[in-house]
Amino acid sequence: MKRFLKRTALAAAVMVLAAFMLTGCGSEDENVIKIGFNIPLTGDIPKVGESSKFAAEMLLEDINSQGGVTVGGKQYKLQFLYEDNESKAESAVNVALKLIDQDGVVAIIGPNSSKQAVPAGGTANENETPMISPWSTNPDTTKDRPWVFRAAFLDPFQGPVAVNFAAKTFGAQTAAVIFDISNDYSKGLAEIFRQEWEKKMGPGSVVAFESHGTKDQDFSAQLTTIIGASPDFIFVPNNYNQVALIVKQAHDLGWQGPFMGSDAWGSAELMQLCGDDCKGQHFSTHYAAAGAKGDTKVFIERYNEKYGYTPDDVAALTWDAARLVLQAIESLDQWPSERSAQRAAIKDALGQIDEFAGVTGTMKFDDQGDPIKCAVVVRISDQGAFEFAESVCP
Amino acid sequence: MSLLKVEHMTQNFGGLQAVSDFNIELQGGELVALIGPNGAGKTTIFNLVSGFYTPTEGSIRVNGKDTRGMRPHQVTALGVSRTFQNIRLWKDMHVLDNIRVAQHYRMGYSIWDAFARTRNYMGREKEIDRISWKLLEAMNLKEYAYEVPPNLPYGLQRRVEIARAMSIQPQLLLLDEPAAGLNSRDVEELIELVRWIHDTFHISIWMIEHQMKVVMSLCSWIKVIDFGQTIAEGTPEEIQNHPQVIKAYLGDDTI
Amino acid sequence: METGNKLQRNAFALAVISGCVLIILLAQFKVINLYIQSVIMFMGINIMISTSLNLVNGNMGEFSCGHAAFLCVGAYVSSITSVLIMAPNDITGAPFLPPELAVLVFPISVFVGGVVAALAGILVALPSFKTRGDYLAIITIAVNYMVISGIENLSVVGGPRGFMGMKKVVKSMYELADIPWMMIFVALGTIFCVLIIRRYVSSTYGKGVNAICQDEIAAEIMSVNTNKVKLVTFMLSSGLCGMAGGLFAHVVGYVNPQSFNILKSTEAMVMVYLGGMGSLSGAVISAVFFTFLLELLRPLQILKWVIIPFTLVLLMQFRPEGIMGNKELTDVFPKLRKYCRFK
Amino acid sequence: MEVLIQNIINALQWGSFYALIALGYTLVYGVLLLINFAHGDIFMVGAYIAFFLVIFMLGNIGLDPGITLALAVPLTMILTSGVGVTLERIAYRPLRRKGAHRLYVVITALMCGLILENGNLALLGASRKRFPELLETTVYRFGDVSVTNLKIIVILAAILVFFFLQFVVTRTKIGMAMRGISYDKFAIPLMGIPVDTVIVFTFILGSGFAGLAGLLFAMSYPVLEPYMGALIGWKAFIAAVVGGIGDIRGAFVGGFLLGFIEIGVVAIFPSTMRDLFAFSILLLILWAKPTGLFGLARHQKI
Repeated sequence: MKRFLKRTALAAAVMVLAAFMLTGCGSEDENVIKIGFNIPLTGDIPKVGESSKFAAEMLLEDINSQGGVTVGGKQYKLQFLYEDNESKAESAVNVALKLIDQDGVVAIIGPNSSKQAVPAGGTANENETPMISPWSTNPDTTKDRPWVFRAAFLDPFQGPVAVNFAAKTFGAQTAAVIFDISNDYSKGLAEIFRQEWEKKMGPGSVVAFESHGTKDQDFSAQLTTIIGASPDFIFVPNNYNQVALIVKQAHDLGWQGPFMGSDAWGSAELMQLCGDDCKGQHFSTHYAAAGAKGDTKVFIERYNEKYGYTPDDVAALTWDAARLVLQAIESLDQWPSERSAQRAAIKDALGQIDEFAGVTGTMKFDDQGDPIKCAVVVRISDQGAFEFAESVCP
Repeated sequence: MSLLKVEHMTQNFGGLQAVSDFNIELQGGELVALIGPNGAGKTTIFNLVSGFYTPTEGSIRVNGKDTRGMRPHQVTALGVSRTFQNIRLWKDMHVLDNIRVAQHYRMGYSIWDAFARTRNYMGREKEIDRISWKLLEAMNLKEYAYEVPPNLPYGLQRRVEIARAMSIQPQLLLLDEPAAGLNSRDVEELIELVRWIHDTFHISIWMIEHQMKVVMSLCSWIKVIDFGQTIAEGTPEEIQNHPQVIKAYLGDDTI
Repeated sequence: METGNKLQRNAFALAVISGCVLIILLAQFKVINLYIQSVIMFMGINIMISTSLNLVNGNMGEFSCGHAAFLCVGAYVSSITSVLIMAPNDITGAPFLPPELAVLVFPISVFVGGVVAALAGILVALPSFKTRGDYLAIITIAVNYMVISGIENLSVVGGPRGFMGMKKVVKSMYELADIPWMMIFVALGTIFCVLIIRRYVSSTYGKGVNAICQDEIAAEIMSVNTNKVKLVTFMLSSGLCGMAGGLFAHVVGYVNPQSFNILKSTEAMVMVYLGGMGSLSGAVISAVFFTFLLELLRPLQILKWVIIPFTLVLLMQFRPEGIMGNKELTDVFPKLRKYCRFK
Repeated sequence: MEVLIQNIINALQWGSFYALIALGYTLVYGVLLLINFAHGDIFMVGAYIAFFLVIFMLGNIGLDPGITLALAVPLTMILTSGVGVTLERIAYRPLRRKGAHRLYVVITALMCGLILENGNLALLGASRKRFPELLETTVYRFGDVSVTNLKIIVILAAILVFFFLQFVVTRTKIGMAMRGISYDKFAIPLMGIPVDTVIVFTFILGSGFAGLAGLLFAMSYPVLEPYMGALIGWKAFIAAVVGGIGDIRGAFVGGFLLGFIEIGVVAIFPSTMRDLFAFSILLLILWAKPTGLFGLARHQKI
């Protein structure tokens, strides 16, 4: 009996020890400001995570080479923590909790896609830590969550931009849509587009509304249906890798008409993957890389030099999201000593930003924490550059 | 009412008539043998009686109930148990569990009882345990209760399989070549065992067997089939001298 | 077999319960932070997933590759139930019941999720009467795809956008009393799941499952109603997995059909075979080990997903029957028999 | 009418890829009863090998695209079969020797697939690769029906590979040995047949044609990424089983059947419901024929 009690006690002790080992002990340095990145380095969209990380690392070098962030006359070193959320919802929650509770970051950048940003946003909001999702377009990410912000514009804004541009430029009466059913970004935008187009051109003017899965590589059946319905143009709110295949296959099936794309096209890889097929097409996005001026131009050139390719929209938006946090920190009169106070101060400062000049345009946040910013429509030139075509502001 | 009544049973596999117009009636308590050359359709008859196949024509009645449309476990629950030509024990379960599981049809409790460990469940499990141990003891298998079958010698595996079939508490026991693969000492023990079962439990035993020694020393009635047809039946003495049986076993052109 | 007094025989159960209580107390007094708590909760959920799949893939010897389908059904049904009843939403508007009742409604909604998942299990169970092995594996994969595709097309529950609002239900529990409710429910769910499975496989009823695995024809002839046992086992397995899904949805606070795709099923399979087919304690150990490994190696980023499979391949080379084989803890450490019985 | 014909051509092309990959599954399964879940990823590796070969030959040596293609086909097949054989040698064979349960070998295969996928991601980074154009795409138009020369090549390749494998398995000595092993692994070595050699040969065949499929796939859908083999691998496995796994004809017919079902569902029903309908159809097929179209139920003797 005694032996048994002893063993039970031993087992309990081992468990407690294991629990403490898990906790770890982060070294607390007064002069360091930690910002966490909750990004998908593995899983479905590793490229998105990589772009975010590259942009963040570039920013980190910039700031720390100048001695860090200055708040209230004192300089603090920056530290960025990159955690992989594997592109999974539950993993994103774990990462958010780890960053908040274990690493003690003052703000979180990411997750990028809504599938992870919605649950992680809930976690950040509950634990009162400011979070900016660079890329998520789902309204639920920021809805009723004072601690959560985003850097990208929402679908209800982008949809009409595409509708108006296509109606004007292509003189189109009818449209067809092909979208990714498993990708909430793509589906959301496709539905808003259909709604807006039919409002403008009358019911039935979206002649085909076809979907595919995220990992699909063959779209010939959908495109055959679309081409059979002979629309004036095809709206493709898809990720750039699918765009490359869709456009090529449509051409193979004899389609000659124009395509209209969305911001997910805006990757340097698009032209590398799509080649000649994509030249001359249009898409709405956050910024036009070709012919950019000022800070945007500097950003693009430096990124290009460092990593060997033009930054995509995720990189630019991550850059802006991180800089938003930094601007909020710098606008403080002094850096609070309590972590919860630091987080609260950042949140308040983010909400009060009047005008932020980012590489993706000037913006400020509305009540929900969504940005008010302009969209641009770019044309892919014959050299494969993204040329400015039109700018639409809310 | 007879225990087993098979009338005009016929089974076709595609074009092949494996069993044709087979009849048998058992009143209970007999020891009957079914013999015939390889491929004559003996095992098919057992598969039909135990409900594994449904006969193309004819009827099978167990205690007056037509078994057509019944699944094998339902036929077994009527009191028809069997063993297999090649031993089919559950290899990863120890002997005791092999015996226990075979009492599935009279568990007498539902899955909810099992989850909640109700009084009914505990009582029934105890009862199953008691019956199993009693049977193991009676069959001289008690010391092997926690062995898994592959660790036992072949003769003992046969014995376990018969014990498993007996745990159903059948009225009719079908033995499919029980002596196959046994050495002469094991065969002696088997004969002893079958006789003991027959005398103790007063059940009908119907066996397929090639070893004439087993058949002649145990059975009071023998049926002979060839190519699915019944060619002879009678007492051991009658069968031994039956010309058609000799022809079926030894062929036509014997001197 | 009856050795030792009653206390000693139940010592293992007591140790497990006191361990759970200890962890919950540690969480209550903030000794372990939210991240550790969340990892522990996912361990519990993974234990439920792996033990329930083990019932089909281990004990019954089938090869189900689409277990995440039931996780998905359970997660959605329980989320919808709890949100419709307890939280303001777009479909029914104001909540039916006052927030104080969340503590009662939440376990009920998890249970409802389990029941509906069990009904979904029939989809796999019925074909299993006629076919088995790799053909049944395909049917489970097909069911996995069908469930995901079906939910993606249901715009009422958000389609690919996912479904949320469960955090509100959870929050109203915390408002009632500030104790780690989710930890408690996950602990209860895990214990419930393991207990039910243990009781099932140790009964004569449940041993019929092993009989089917080893020789289905002999089982049928020896009076086991194989179809019924298969149906019950599939439903039990999918039902318990559905409950795990309900807990999962409320811990994460958001569900999305793509969270339950074939990769999730693969993870469940890995946990089962890592632990050893048919070993309940193996399934528990491997679920804990696997979850722990996933979190521990997170800083390695992409290399993690090279190292983990590599570790498992190596492990298979040295222990080709999984951690426990088909043995239980009590077989490996016979001394433990004094404290508990697994079979 | 044109839409119908167009969709039949689409389905033939898409089905060809399923068929090519399913043939690899079924070959290995037919011999070892092993579901080689790494097969989809071997296909992916094949595509990458083809990519690097082509880049090297076009860029570094400066060969003509036509010659490059002619050289790339055999080289890709050889190198990819090397990958398959390596997997068999270091991961599956030791397990087989130890007499592990076949499902543990399946899980090992699954893990090997993950290693290939993520190892590729770790080595080459997250950027997708574009496969250079080796063939000048010619679009032949008949009314509203369009066919490219590439599509015709793909379909022809699938059919040729099928006849080749059918010939090897049914008409040659080694094919007979392959079929023999699947019936009885214990008796075959006693007949003096070198089992390991036959198994290695099976992996060479299966992986080699996965490499060919990878090359053709990369030419038709020129975006390469580390996870490209995962989904198509699972679906090809489904195709192989629906056809009756272990049978060459089954894999071939199953592959095209799946292609036709997927394309047909999209063409007839709303495409958002594709997976729901396509998999329901497969479920019904397996319901009606529980061992697949060509699979023979192996009767258990009682």
